[in-house]
Amino acid sequence: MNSTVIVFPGSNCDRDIAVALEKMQFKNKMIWHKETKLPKSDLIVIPGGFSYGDYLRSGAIAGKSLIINEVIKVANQGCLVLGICNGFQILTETGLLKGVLLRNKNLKFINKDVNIKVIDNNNKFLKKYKNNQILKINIAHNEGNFFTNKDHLKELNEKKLIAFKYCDENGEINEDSNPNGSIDNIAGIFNSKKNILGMMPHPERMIDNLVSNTDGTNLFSSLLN
Amino acid sequence: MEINEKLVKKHGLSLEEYSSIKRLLGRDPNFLELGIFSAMWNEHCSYKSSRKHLKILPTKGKQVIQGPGENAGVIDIGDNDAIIFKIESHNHPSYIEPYQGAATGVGGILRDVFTMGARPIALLNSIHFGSPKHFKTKSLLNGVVSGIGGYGNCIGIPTVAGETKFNSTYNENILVNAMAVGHAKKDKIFYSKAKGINKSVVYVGSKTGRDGIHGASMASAEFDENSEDKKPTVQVGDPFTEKLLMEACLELMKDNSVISIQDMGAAGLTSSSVEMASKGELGIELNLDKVPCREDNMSPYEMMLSESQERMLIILEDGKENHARKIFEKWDIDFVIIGKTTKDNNLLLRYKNEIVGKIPIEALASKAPIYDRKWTKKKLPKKKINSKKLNKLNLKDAMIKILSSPNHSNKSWITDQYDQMVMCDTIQKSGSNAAIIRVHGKEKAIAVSVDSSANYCKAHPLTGGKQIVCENWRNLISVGSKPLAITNCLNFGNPENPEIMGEFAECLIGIKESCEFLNYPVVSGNVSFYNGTNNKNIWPTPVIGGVGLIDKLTKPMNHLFKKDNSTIIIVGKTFGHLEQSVFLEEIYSDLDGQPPEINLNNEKNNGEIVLDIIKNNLVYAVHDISQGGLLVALAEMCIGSKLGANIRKPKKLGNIFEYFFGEDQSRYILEVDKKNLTKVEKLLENNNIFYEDIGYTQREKLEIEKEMTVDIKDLCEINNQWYKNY
Amino acid sequence: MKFSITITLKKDVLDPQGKVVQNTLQNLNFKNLKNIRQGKYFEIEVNNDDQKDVEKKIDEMCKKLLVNLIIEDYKINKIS
Amino acid sequence: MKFSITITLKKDVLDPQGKVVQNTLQNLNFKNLKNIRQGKYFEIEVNNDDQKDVEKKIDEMCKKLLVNLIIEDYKINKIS
Ligand SMILES: Nc1ncnc2c1ncn2[C@@H]1O[C@H](COP(=O)(O)OP(=O)(O)O)[C@@H](O)[C@H]1O
Ligand SMILES: [Mg+2]
Repeated sequence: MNSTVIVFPGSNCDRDIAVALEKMQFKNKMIWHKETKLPKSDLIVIPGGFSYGDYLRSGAIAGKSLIINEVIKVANQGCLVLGICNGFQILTETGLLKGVLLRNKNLKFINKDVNIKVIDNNNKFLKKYKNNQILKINIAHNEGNFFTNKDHLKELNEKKLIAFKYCDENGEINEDSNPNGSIDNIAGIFNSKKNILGMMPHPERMIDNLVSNTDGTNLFSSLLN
Repeated sequence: MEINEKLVKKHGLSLEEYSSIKRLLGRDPNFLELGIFSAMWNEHCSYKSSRKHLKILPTKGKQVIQGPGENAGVIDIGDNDAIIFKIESHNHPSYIEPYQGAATGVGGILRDVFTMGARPIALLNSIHFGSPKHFKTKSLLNGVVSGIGGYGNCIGIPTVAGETKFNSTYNENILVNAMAVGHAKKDKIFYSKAKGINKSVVYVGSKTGRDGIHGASMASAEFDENSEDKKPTVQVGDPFTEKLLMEACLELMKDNSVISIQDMGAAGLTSSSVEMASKGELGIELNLDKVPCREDNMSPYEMMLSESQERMLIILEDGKENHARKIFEKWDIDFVIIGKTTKDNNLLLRYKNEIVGKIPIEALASKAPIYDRKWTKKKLPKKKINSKKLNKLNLKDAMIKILSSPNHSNKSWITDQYDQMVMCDTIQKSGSNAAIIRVHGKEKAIAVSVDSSANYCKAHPLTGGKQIVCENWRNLISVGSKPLAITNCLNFGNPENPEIMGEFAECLIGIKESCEFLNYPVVSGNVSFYNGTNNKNIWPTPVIGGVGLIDKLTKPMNHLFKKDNSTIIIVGKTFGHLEQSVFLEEIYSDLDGQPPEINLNNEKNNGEIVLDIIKNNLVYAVHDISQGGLLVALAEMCIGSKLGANIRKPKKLGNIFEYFFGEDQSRYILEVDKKNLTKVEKLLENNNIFYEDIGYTQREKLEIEKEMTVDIKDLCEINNQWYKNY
Repeated sequence: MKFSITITLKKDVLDPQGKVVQNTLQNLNFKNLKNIRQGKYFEIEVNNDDQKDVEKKIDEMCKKLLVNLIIEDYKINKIS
Repeated sequence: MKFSITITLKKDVLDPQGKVVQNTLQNLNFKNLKNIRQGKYFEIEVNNDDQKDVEKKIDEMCKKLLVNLIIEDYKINKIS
């Protein structure tokens, strides 16, 4: 599998995701945002961080970069695209994913391990997880408060486009287990063709027992072939 | 502009100092030159009050590659790996504008570390606020914490440890100290010493604005006709630009283009150029028309004294200019050749085809004033405590009061606002005795911790100075690392007051004694004087930042109990020293008397054996006993582990408060599996280490025989309350 | 010419920031507060004398970058 | 009554956001752009009919909470 990580000025989880992809046997390339051609790839990752300092709106300026036009092109042709944290924000700004990520409801940056539940595994990203499986994954963001309109919310539910929801350790999905105020506790979503996944939690931080746990590895291994 | 007495004073220079300037120049300085002298000769840059005392610190050792004097200290951790680190204060700016003050503090210390060729791998901070009841404290705390997080999170370096304290001594003068730790290859370290004549001097980074122009001086309208819209402004940090600047510098440092490099910190362009020239014993010529400016009509004075952030000065090898320029252009960072090195040992400034300033480098550096200020010794306070009054109290109530106090509450309200995991090498986050960061791609790690004990230092500076080094060393030992070296941030009051100067001198003697004895040298540091207002000085607050090495990383060691029914041992003797303790402070608001004594022999022996025991995999958990004493330490071991402990009543000591809250030094609590107990005991006995078997771990409850029982769940609740409600 | 742009969240979009500010102000004893909404503000200076043309350009800037039309409304005003 | 507050950074204070936005717009081919500064905007609705009194209160809010007077300037306007 060939993967490509897009690096924007201010991306700062680019090395972390590269380490994870290589550990999982992807052949990975890093692409600087000023380049105008993407290498042939099966998976494109937009990493976490603070592209352009998160100035204006997080993800807004990266969403207007040259390379993004290429990403949009191949995404529409069915290439797999994964946006993590800032990457999710960028994907919503480009319109590849609908909805927006507002400021956390407590107006503070939040870094901690949270529980999320796999809502639908019938897709290329999550097939190695079980439905309703609870994962413990690290979040680190200022704007992770997912919001969208009623129609889109309906579509997300009807077409099974919700990837993860925040929950507690017993799998309860409620206000107490919602770290940032996201609508319906949504932590990650797909586009309607399910070739694009955007998520706030950081699976690349969960591949090494010395650092945390290995709850993130199945996301990457699902994508291998 | 005419230079008069008033203007000299506005620049923070005494009339004697002004006479020296005239003598060194052989003439009167012009306005620009006066500004430059004032920047270079102020306390912050010249260390004029502290230098004499700093000299006594031990700075050498097998592990030291670079001691104080460079942008940061460098130590050797084997396999061609080096760790580069330093701590710095940003106290006054943070009090004025907490968010930006703290943020730019983090930005500044990061530059000190990546200037030397290191990729920063961890951030730490020591923050001290006034009483929680003081009307400013809450917004200062909020602003400082989000400023520290705002900068570190954005640039993508984990903030992994620190300390947060409240005390009314900081009501009008908070402390914000930031420490950065970086990793470099031992054969790829960059220094600020210039070399070679006629080499290009390059300005990279943000444009120069009128930020923070040199405190005291510019505020008045008197010496500038347009002063109304030229007021000095607070520095605003731009972590995004810093991230690009850092990546560009690290990329440039991959080959051999850089002769020397220096960040622009306090006194910006002035101090960076003078420092490079002075270390290289040569001169430097700058063409100020070339300086990238953010505002129109900036004067040479403003350009030379601006403290705009995110800027660096680089001296390049011949012919490398275009190669370097390309790298900075890739990262969208300004790159301008603004001057060259010269052989005539002057700082020469040109502007609009004129020479606007010419000062011998040595006049600004080696000939800057040094003071041997008067200082007085502090007597060891008399013992005062009357232990009879204690017996009316209930042990459990006292413990609860301490654990629910702002100083001893769980700090996750703070640490959740910091990205602790970015870079994916954080093996242990904050919350334990020290954080552990893996060296990327290797099986070894470093441990880091910052510590201070202002009340001990206030009561007896010499003992306090000794103690903080030891406490820091103990924290590193407790996570299984070998302590290698420290950096220190010396926050003190007004040095012109002999008592304050005495606190400074004696704390340093204490620091020196411990560092020497423990082979724990000082490799970098920072002095911050004049902390206080209107003759009210803060308590002496030296902060120690230590780095230790874990050469073979297996599982991180921390302070949380792991198993039911293992034996709990205290290493080190308990005498029951209560004076200056958290117990007396929280329960009786009593802070009289002397701090606990340090026996360096015991400190070293106990620490080395505990490290040995950890390395031999004989313990589940280790916690040093520090502020709060035995019971607070035990409670901390329970909180977060969901396990409790059953502790016997002490046999000998008469007073249980002395036993459970005494702050005798050099002690550790160990959780030992029963099957390893004889091995551990043997190791301790063979080395003549005093230890006590005090009980065992159990489920759910912390129990003291015949005295108290408390549910661990409740304990957690108690410990989490304060920040939640603040 | 100088223009200002004010960008506000659409009515049905949650404004956590505004809400927190409102609560804080109420705690600081400001009564009678009915509602607070927070937004962004830009001042743009342009080298161009054709006001119509400039306004069109600024409108374009808003649509292309400055405003997220899904959640935000905006207003342009000439200052000078 | 409804008021607006616009808060802008003082002249000479670095505006990293404005700078990045300006660069981006220039890259998006908006020429003639001289300068952009970013600020904050609040809309405040109050239950009170005494305009003088309300303005005083809002001014107080600015000074106490909304504005950092060291680096920011502000303006209050009545909207309705
Ligand atoms: N401002 C802060 N930033 C990061 N970590 C902090 C901060 N304040 C406290 N901590 C963390 O809280 C824990 C407890 O602090 P402290 O009681 O000072 O520990 P110790 O007594 O072991 O030095 C430590 O792990 C420390 O790193
Ligand atoms: Mg400790």
